[in-house]
Amino acid sequence: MRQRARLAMAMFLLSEAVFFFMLIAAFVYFRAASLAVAAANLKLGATAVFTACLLASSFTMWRATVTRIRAWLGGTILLGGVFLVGQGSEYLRLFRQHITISQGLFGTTFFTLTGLHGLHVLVGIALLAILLGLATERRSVAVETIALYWYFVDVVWVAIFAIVYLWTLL
Amino acid sequence: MTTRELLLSAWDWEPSVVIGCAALVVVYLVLRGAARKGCPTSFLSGTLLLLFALVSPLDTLGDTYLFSAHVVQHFLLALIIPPLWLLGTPRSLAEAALRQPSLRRIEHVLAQPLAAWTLGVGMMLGWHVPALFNAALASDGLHIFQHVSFLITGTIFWWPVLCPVPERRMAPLQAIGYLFSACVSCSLLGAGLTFMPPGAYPAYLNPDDQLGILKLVRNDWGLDAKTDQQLGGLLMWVPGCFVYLTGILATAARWYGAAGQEA
Amino acid sequence: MAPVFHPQSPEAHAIATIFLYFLVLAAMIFLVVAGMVGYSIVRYRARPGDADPRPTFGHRRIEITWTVVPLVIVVVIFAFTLRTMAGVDAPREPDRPPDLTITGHQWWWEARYPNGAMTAREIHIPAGRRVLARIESADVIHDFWAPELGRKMDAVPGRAGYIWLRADTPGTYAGTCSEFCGVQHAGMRFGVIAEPQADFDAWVAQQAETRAADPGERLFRERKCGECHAISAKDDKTYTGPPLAHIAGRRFLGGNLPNREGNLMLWITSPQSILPGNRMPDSRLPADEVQELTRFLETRR
Amino acid sequence: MSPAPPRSAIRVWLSTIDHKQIGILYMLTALFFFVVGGLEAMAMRAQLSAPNLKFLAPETYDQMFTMHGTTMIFLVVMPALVGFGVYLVPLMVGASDMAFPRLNALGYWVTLGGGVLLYASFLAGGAPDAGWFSYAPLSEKPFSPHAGSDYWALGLLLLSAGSVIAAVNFVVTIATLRAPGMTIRRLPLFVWITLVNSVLILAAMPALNAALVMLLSDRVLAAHFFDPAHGGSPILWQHYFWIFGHPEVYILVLPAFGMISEIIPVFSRKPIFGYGFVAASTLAIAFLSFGVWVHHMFAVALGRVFISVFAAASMLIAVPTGIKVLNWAATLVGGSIRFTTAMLFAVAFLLEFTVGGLSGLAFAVVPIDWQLTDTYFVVAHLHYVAFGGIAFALFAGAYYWFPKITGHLLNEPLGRWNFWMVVIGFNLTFFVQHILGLLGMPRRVYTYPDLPWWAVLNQISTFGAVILGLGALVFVANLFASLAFGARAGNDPWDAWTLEWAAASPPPTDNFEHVPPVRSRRPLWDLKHPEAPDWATRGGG
Repeated sequence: MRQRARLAMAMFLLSEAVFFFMLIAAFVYFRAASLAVAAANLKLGATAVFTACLLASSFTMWRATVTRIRAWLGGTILLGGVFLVGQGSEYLRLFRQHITISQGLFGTTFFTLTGLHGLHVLVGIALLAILLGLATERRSVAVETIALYWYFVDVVWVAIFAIVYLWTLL
Repeated sequence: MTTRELLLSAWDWEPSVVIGCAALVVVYLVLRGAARKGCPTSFLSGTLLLLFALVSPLDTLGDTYLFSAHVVQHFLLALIIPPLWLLGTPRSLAEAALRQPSLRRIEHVLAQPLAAWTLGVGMMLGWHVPALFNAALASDGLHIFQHVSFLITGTIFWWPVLCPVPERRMAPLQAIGYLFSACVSCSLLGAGLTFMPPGAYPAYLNPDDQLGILKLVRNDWGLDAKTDQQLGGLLMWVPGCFVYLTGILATAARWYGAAGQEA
Repeated sequence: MAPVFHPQSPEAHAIATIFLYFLVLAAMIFLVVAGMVGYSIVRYRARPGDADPRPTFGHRRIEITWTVVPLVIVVVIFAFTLRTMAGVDAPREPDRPPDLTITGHQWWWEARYPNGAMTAREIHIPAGRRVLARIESADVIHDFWAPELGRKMDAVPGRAGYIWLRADTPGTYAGTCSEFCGVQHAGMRFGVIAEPQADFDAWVAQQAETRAADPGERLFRERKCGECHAISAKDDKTYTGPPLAHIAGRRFLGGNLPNREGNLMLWITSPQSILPGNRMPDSRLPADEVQELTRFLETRR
Repeated sequence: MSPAPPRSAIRVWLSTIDHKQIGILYMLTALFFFVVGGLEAMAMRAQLSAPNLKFLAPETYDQMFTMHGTTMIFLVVMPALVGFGVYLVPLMVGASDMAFPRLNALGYWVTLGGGVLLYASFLAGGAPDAGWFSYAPLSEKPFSPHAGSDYWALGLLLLSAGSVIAAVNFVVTIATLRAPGMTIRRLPLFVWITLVNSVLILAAMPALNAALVMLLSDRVLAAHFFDPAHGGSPILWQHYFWIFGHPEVYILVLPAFGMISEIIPVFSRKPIFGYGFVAASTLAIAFLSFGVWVHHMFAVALGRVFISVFAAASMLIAVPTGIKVLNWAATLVGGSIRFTTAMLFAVAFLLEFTVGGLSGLAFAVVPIDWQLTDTYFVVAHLHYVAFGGIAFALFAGAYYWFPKITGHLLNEPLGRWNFWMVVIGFNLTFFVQHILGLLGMPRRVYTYPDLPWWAVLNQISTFGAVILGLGALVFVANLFASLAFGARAGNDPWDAWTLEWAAASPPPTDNFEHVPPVRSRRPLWDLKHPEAPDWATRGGG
């Protein structure tokens, strides 16, 4: 069963990976037109901190598959939540500067890409919360499978962070 | 200069290259002498292609005028010549080489699929990072190093798939995954270059027109800077993929073919 | 004779030729497959009492043959393709200004010439000479296609395309929009009118002239016809509807409606019954005003 | 365990997680939408039966062709192929069910939900009318203000999710639930192709999802992905749609190839010729299908160099496809061919698909594409692939596996009527459309002027469509008549070789009492011919 669940999740993540690849490609496609706005308005430092939180959550997720599932799951949810709060604050700041999804190509590509990623984080948190409610058995198949999803979401964020944020420095 | 004159005149018989190739052939023939195995045509055509890649107008064009010509050169060095060499190496020769403890240890490390893949694909991606690529264009020494590294990492990359000792090759399904992932990486690079705005490699925007063929290239061949970069990306993408695909299909066919005999 | 096989320019001729070769080749390939299948179903039809034939599992040499032969065929086709492409296609970024600009609108074609002349639906070119046409769109994607004259070209908003337009002999060559563009896609037909150089020059010059003032123009403005239509030549604005400065000289009105006695009045009264869904509403003007507008427009020659 | 209380049939079907019942649900859904999509086609053919007709209003006609294309692709062929797969794959690999039975049911209900959402658009102010590939900016808010296109995008998102769910399940089932001895190299070709196809679905569908999400952002949130007025790019939509769209063509046709690869050998009484090459060419097709999408965009000014590379790739993909056709034809040679209705359809498939394949190759020859793209020549081409290819294979599959699914044979005399009416009607309808394309008739026009030959050719096409429609009705009638009155089939009516024929007809809930030993690609042949089993000769695998 474990093997089947992992294979199924891997296949699902393959299709998710293509999905995010296409969205990132769209961002890059319009990069020339959106770079100026991006460079002027994105906050690299704060986002780097929230990125670190998300990456740390991969570590706590991994710990949860090994030991003390409740505590580590709780930590993961917390860190994921912090990341979402961070993203929310970034959005709010941009909205105040009148940068929205309908204001120019930067808004269009940025909010679609990061919004869909945020949605995936939110779904991940919901799944983890369900696990937390059910968690009795350590190392259950469900925890390991959802952990795969969580790692994937983090890796996608690393790609997004590199392309959307870090690339503005070049 | 017309296309014809260019093709006839722009050969650069750099002695070190010619002597190197000749030496390769001699060494090969001597070592092979007793073995009588391994396909000499494929080794020799590989070496001939190497000579062609380094002395023909392709080299001249790639050095100064056309990014796409440079891509073709790299394509030959990393994806065509090494497999031909490996196919041409007799089994006994490889076995003899692997009996040397030092070579054996090196092979043990480098022929790990992960290591070979990282080296082969990493080199392909790494050298096309604009900073490195432009640096190689500017310095002759670096440029030679670039070409040699393509040859060596190309050979390392193809070793686990085409090793002259078939028992040391990867399992077929594994090999298919190995080639497929390499293909995807090269395709992404190629697609990126195709859709990127021109100027990733600024030296090709306004080449130093020493041969006086810029007009020929730009007007008669229709390769302006934008089209040139696009063509380079496309060549890496589609024909590049085709080489990997051929590898995949050959592996799959051998796998199905072996099925009959093993039962 | 099908327009595709009735080429009237060297470009269209080259395409027709490669297509003909391709048809012959395709027919031969089809005959090989059909021959194998046909022979088998006659020769190897099961007869009562037949036992199962001895199993055969394949044949390596045959497989390699029918991998390599198609590969060779494909390479040959590709070489011919490249050659024909180079012969019929205009450069993507030509180094000279276009001889005319053709713009697709929902649902009519506009042509503008360097001297300021503009027209709709009927595109005039000099016969026997290659002109460079720039193809654009004002709204959605259209496609400019006159099959007897050569390749089609998508009109994509924000991205111009260039084609060679040429007709060897004077005449009218039918064309149509070939990319679905909304309700009246079907009504988006046009004609390319090739004329001897002198006639063409005269036409272009005449189209750029401004007609004498006429009291009818006041009604035209009052009824807001001018919000969608240009009434004077050399008007750079983008309009929803076709220019009317020389409407009386056109052979066709909307869609395929010939510009004959009474049809202009019919069009002004109820365009929706002719091309349902097109951008011009039925006017609901009193009869005398329709008559006055028609009279006025018929002076715009 | 106490006996479960009897449940009504409806509740059994609504709550089923049995792969056979879910497969049947998929197939019935496909059949229903086949009738709906067929009626839409009939409405269009009626409107086109004479020049300048006013049977359908232009906007209604646009809705008809949009819904016809979307329905036939996403609600007929996809569910039918998934249905056959869900039904047959576990049986063919000797398993008792799919790897995830509940996920399997979810996949079906999501698919059905997508269909319902798509058709709900009729109630919500009008069906989508921008064509099945919905080119921006025509599909954007300013040019398609009503909600039809939103329903289209949302419905397609659901349908795509359903396909991804099914694909995940197929991969895991085939990877982990094979009977002992059933190595990857001994998979029946239908299963092997389903495996490759599932990976293709997983890689291609997300491109559509991304494009749809971007279109919805544009339409609902006023983003600018495809809006040229604000710097967006209509070409981006075309790239994204066809990066999905061309692999999709192969997603639709590959399972049909799989069915043909099962049916032709059984009725030729010979194993498939060149198993390895048929299997490997599937990989090649799957692989190349991602490098050919630009041939849908040759009429856009993309630059000659760019276009010619994709032309080369598009031509190359003809090679593995040709290998398949030749191997099927070679399977016939030297056989002992039994012309059941299933085999008739399979042989007709070979010829019709070859026509469709060759006319497709024409579009890789760029100058020909520059003349003929977006004309009726394309309509003819795609129907030779979609109907002459895929639908003929589905008919063949239905006649071949109906006995397994229901325990009854389909009526053969009715089958002959079905076959000949469909073949004649199909060729009448679509062959003349090649000529209409050459005459300059663009596709997607609600009416046409009275030009020489246009009227008569369109009349022939409409006449053929009527015969085709009646032939399809014969099929539907045959299904229900044979279900009620058909002859008993027995477990193995065709003397076939793959595992599903070792189960009872219809198979019990757990499929097999015991799975026969698998020592070659044709386990039942080995069982029936102990004197010359495949594993003793070359056909081992």
